[in-house]
Amino acid sequence: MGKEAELSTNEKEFILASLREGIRLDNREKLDFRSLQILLGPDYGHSEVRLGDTKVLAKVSCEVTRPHLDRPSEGILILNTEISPMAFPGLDMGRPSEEEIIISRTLEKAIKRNHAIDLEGLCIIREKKVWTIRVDIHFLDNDGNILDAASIATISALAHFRRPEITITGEDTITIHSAEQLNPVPLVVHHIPICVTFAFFEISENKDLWVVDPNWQEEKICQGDMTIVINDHKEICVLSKAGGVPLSMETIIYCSKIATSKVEIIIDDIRKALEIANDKNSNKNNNNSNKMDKGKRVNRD
Amino acid sequence: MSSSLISPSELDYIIRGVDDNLRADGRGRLDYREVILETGLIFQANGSARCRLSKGTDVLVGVKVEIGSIEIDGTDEEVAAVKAKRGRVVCNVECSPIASQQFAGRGADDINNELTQLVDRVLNGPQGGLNLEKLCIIPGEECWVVYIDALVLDYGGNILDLIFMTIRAALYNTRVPKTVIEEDKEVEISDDVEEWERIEGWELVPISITLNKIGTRHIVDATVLEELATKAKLSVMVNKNGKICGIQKIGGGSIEHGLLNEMMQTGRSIGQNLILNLDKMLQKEDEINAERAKNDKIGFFAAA
Amino acid sequence: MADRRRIQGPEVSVAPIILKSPNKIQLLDENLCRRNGRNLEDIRSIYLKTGLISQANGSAFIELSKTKIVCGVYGPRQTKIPAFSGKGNLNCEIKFAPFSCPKRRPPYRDSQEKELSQLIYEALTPSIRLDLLPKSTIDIYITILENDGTASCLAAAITCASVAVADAGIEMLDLVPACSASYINGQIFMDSDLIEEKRESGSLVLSYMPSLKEITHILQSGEVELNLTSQAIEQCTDSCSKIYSIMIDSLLLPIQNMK
Amino acid sequence: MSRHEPIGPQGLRQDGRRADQLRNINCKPSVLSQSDGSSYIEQGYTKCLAAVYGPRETRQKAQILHNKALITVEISLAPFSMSERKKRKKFDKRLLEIASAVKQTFEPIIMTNLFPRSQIDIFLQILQYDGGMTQICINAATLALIDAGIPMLEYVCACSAGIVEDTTILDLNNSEESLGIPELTVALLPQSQKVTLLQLETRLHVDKLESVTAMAIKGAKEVYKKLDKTSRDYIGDLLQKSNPT
Amino acid sequence: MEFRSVRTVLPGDLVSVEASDIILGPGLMQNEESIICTKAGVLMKKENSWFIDSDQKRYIPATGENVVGRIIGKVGEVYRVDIGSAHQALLPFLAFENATKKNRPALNIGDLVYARISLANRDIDPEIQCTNLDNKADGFGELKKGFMLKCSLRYCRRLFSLKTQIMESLDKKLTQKGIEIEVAIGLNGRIWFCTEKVKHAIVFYNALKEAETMSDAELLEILFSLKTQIMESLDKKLTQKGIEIEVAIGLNGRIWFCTEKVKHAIVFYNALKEAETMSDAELLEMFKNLDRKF
Repeated sequence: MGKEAELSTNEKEFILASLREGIRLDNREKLDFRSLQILLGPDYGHSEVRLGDTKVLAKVSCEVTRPHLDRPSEGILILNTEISPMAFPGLDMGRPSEEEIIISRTLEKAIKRNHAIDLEGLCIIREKKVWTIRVDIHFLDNDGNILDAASIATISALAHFRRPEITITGEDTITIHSAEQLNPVPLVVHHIPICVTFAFFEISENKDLWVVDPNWQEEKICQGDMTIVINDHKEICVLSKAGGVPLSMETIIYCSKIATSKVEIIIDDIRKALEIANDKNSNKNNNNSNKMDKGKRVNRD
Repeated sequence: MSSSLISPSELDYIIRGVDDNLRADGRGRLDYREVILETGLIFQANGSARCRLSKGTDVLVGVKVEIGSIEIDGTDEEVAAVKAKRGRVVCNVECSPIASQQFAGRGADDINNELTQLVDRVLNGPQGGLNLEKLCIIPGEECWVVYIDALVLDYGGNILDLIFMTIRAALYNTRVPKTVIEEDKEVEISDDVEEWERIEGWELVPISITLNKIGTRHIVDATVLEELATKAKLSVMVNKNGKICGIQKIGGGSIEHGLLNEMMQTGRSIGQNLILNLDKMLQKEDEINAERAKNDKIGFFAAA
Repeated sequence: MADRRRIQGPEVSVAPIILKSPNKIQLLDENLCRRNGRNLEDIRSIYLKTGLISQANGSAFIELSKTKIVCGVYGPRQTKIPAFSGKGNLNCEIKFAPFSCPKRRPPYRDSQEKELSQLIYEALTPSIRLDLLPKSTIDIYITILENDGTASCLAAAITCASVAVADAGIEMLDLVPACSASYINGQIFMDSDLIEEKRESGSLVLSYMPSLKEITHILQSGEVELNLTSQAIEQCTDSCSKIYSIMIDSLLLPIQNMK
Repeated sequence: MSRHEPIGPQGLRQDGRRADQLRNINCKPSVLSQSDGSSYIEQGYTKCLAAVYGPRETRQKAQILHNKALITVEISLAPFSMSERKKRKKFDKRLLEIASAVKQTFEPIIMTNLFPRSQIDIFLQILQYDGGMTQICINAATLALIDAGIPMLEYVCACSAGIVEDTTILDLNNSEESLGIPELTVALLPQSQKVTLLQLETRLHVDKLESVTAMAIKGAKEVYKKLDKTSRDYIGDLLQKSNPT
Repeated sequence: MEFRSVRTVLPGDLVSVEASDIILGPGLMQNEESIICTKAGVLMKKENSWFIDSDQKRYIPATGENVVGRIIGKVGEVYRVDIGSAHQALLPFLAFENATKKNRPALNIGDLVYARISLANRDIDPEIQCTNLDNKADGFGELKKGFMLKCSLRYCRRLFSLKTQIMESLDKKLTQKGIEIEVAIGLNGRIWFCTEKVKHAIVFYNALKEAETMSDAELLEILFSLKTQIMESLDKKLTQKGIEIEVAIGLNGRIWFCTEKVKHAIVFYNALKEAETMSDAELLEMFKNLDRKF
């Protein structure tokens, strides 16, 4: 980070003073999320999430590939996080920054390691053909807490995505049907993991100072953060408090409860957005259903 | 880097000391530091060894044998025919930043590459000693690949010599599992832990003796400070039979013709003696290991 | 990490297998004469010319039948981040052209090239008066256009680079000719080519400053008796003296032309 | 690959430990010659060396912090440390993530404000790996920092715990880790009883968080006892040698 | 005479000028006979002076402009200050009022200063000083506490030119209410302000932030945003008397209000009407005394 992006002493002290009085710059309470907007579509698997001024876009695509040798009957899920100087001014383009590693590792752990998406169902022909689902996550604007926004964008894009239907025609040949021919198939989503990030400031004996969903100024001055990933079954998928201010166990447990209730609200928002998007698509599909095209024949070894 | 500098007075002290055959730690010009050798420390590896020079350099080597395919070079029929019947050795030397702060970040890249290439050249050529043909499983298709990874854990001068000594000990310690070739050319590795063999030819693996030209004389087994005072370094690789298995000048500086011959002679005689000593230590290690196996083996660093 | 800026060749390239009956190559005929008519102790004829690269401060080109090497020297220039030391820096970079070997070489520097760069650096530093050039850097870039035996290539590269440094007018103690030899069946083959190199049991590369009688670099591999090594060293120093006169001629030529 | 039951009928784990038993810990401070502080620690078959350099001049000018010391952490994995030989890239994401966690764990503990414009480097070398990467890195770094005499507010001790069929188990080894059971790593400040690091990577119901953490904290306290004794003995020896009574 | 806007221009647009003796400001370039725009923005004109007012965010230093800077380093006898321009500005230790070799200013890295650009040249690092031309502090110097808003340069310029009109009256009004607000507008896109209570500063911060994208009615705008505070104090007094009043001020020239008793509403209505022609000070005075009227 360049020196330009740093905050002055005045700003740091002001923000701390206001937090001590329980006020945040954007008039939020300490447990408030910023306004969340999830825009899905018009294409399958296209999701744009706005959390206040933080904007993240996720786009899902798929193709038929060979499976990994060690997992011949599983599809492949690739999460690709694109960090660009667009949202991170002063980014060192050489090696991956610490920030980028944390974001991509947390998403990998939340979604891949915890099997949020069913991969076995993506196998077409064992050892030969599987679906590779690729999620490209672009960070458009960073006003803090880009990780939570990214997790919402990724999982909602995956839940919205539909892959083309296929039929196996021979030993090694398959036909991929276009959307007009056969309705595309949604992915099987086992659970919906959502990140909730807390930022901790000074922690003293009598008063803990911390907030949910920090904006970039709060992120800059916080003394430590903690990300809890919880899914719709109230399971903690990832908990990551990598150093920073030491906390008492009670605080951590309390935070996990807060996170659970936040996740419920966010998942409701995602479900609503999915409903709206699906309604639109079903209208579109009705119009198209009369057209019948010949499916594309794919012939690969 | 401030650590790579030596003051003129230190330099003068060392040069005069070498002239008088008396070095800072009390050794003569051609005295080696005490070598402490341990084997069989890493259970994930097929063979391992650790060598230390008292209060100085510390090298850990792990050897892993894995089944790989034989690489065929199609340009020269005659050469390809020989290579098709051989296993492979892959060497890698890494200087850990633990050993010295100059190895932090990318600081070790150059020295890692230099040492890796040197070790690889010596062990992969005909002078390497190992019987590579014995490592072949199915000619032209599959063979054992011997991965030798050396890790420099502490830096007190004279790393190269110690790396070779440790590699030799680790190869001695290496157990290659027995294989059975089934009808469909599937290679089956024996499950029985007791069914193993040593790599043939380990005793002919050369070691290196590095001679440092300081002033007009030369010394062996230099410390960090002495290395900084060195004008030119000559490493002579010697095997048990007293054959020269490689010579390489390292670093800047030049060597007079007459001195070169003298240095080669010294290198050879010191090397042969050292190998004899090392072989004795290896035999002793076997006994110690057998003893240790009865008890629960505890950490090598903690015990040291 | 692959280099994205250029169009990549295939990741693995395999030389075509030439369908030819594996006839055994005879390295020596009954008169102890080698395939190309040389005797055991003969080196190949050398073509050496300076000043081919107009933009470089000094340059040289060397050709030993199939082996062809160009070298450019730039500097002395100011060192960008000078570490404290009273001496100048020497920066050597050697690169095999992608088409120089039987197998295609990747366009980025591999570990062998890095090591050769290091060896050339070690061979040349004793000859250059770096103590006169504090806070400065000399860059030596060597490109091997055609490789006919790696050991002889290394020797030729050292010779070529030394002439190029002299051509750049940088102060030196002496020129550094270098020569290689192969040990095949207990015999010493001077200046061996690729086919001989593939059959060798060991090799020696020696660089030598003839006026000072000092060896600037030595690299031997293979299992060899000590006295055979000593003999090879003698032969190499002799050959180096021959190469030395060729180097001097190549440097004198442009000066004589000036007159 | 056959999957054995993680806990046998007698309530013993595959390696013969009880559910709440740590692996054997052996450790020793001051094992290397070149560094300002170093340590060696092994927990079961996981072995780690740590070296600390500093506080010293910051190497890159752009990184200088004007009011405190910069801490860097680098973890390397020996090529033969895992059952499969793999040459890891220097910038492996997993290692970088752990390095970042170790760094942030020590940032509030080390009194960095005493050394403005300087740098403290922590290097960790895993010689052999059998589970528990984060915890061993933290424990090794603590010992090495103490050996280097760097002022710290407190010790940090780390331990992991997992849950298998409703039984919480302590200090998982590699074969237990590969079962995919929830594993939680805690770094504890034993004096103030606060947690600086808490990491969980696999699904665990919210209600169970407390019990698993409690187990990990219990383990961390035992680790503390061991580390504390080792360094007290070591320092005691040193002092006795220099002040013979 | 004020600058007035002529039209919106884009880079490459030609400007036709009749007069021969003209002054070209930022964004305009002479190319032989014609004048070319090099920035997108609004072409502004005053007599023979022309420039383009653009919505730039990166500051380009110009001599005499006031800036808010952040200290990022000390080198020798100068501070290095980040003023948002391409290069760091230099602030000599002696460029403060009453500063001598022995009496140095005590600024730390991260502190904010309000300063004037004393030297701006594209080939030299800009220099700033914390005194006016008469070597007096005149409001320049270290900015203690407070908070800073980063906004576009144009917005800063607008606020700066309206400073005398709004800010001062604002200042007065709030002072009467017991709220003191200090404001420093830097032309480099930074506005610093400080109030005693954090809460008030946040109200001001958000009001300023919102007003950035609005039209020239910012005066009303800022008044509007401060409504909360005004209403708050009104509320307090009236509530004590058991009178509740709800007011909604529309920017379209309409004010809605509601009280429990009609009588009170009428009093309020008349008071407001009377106050329309009053000065700001009187207005506030009136509000203050409103309770008495009830």
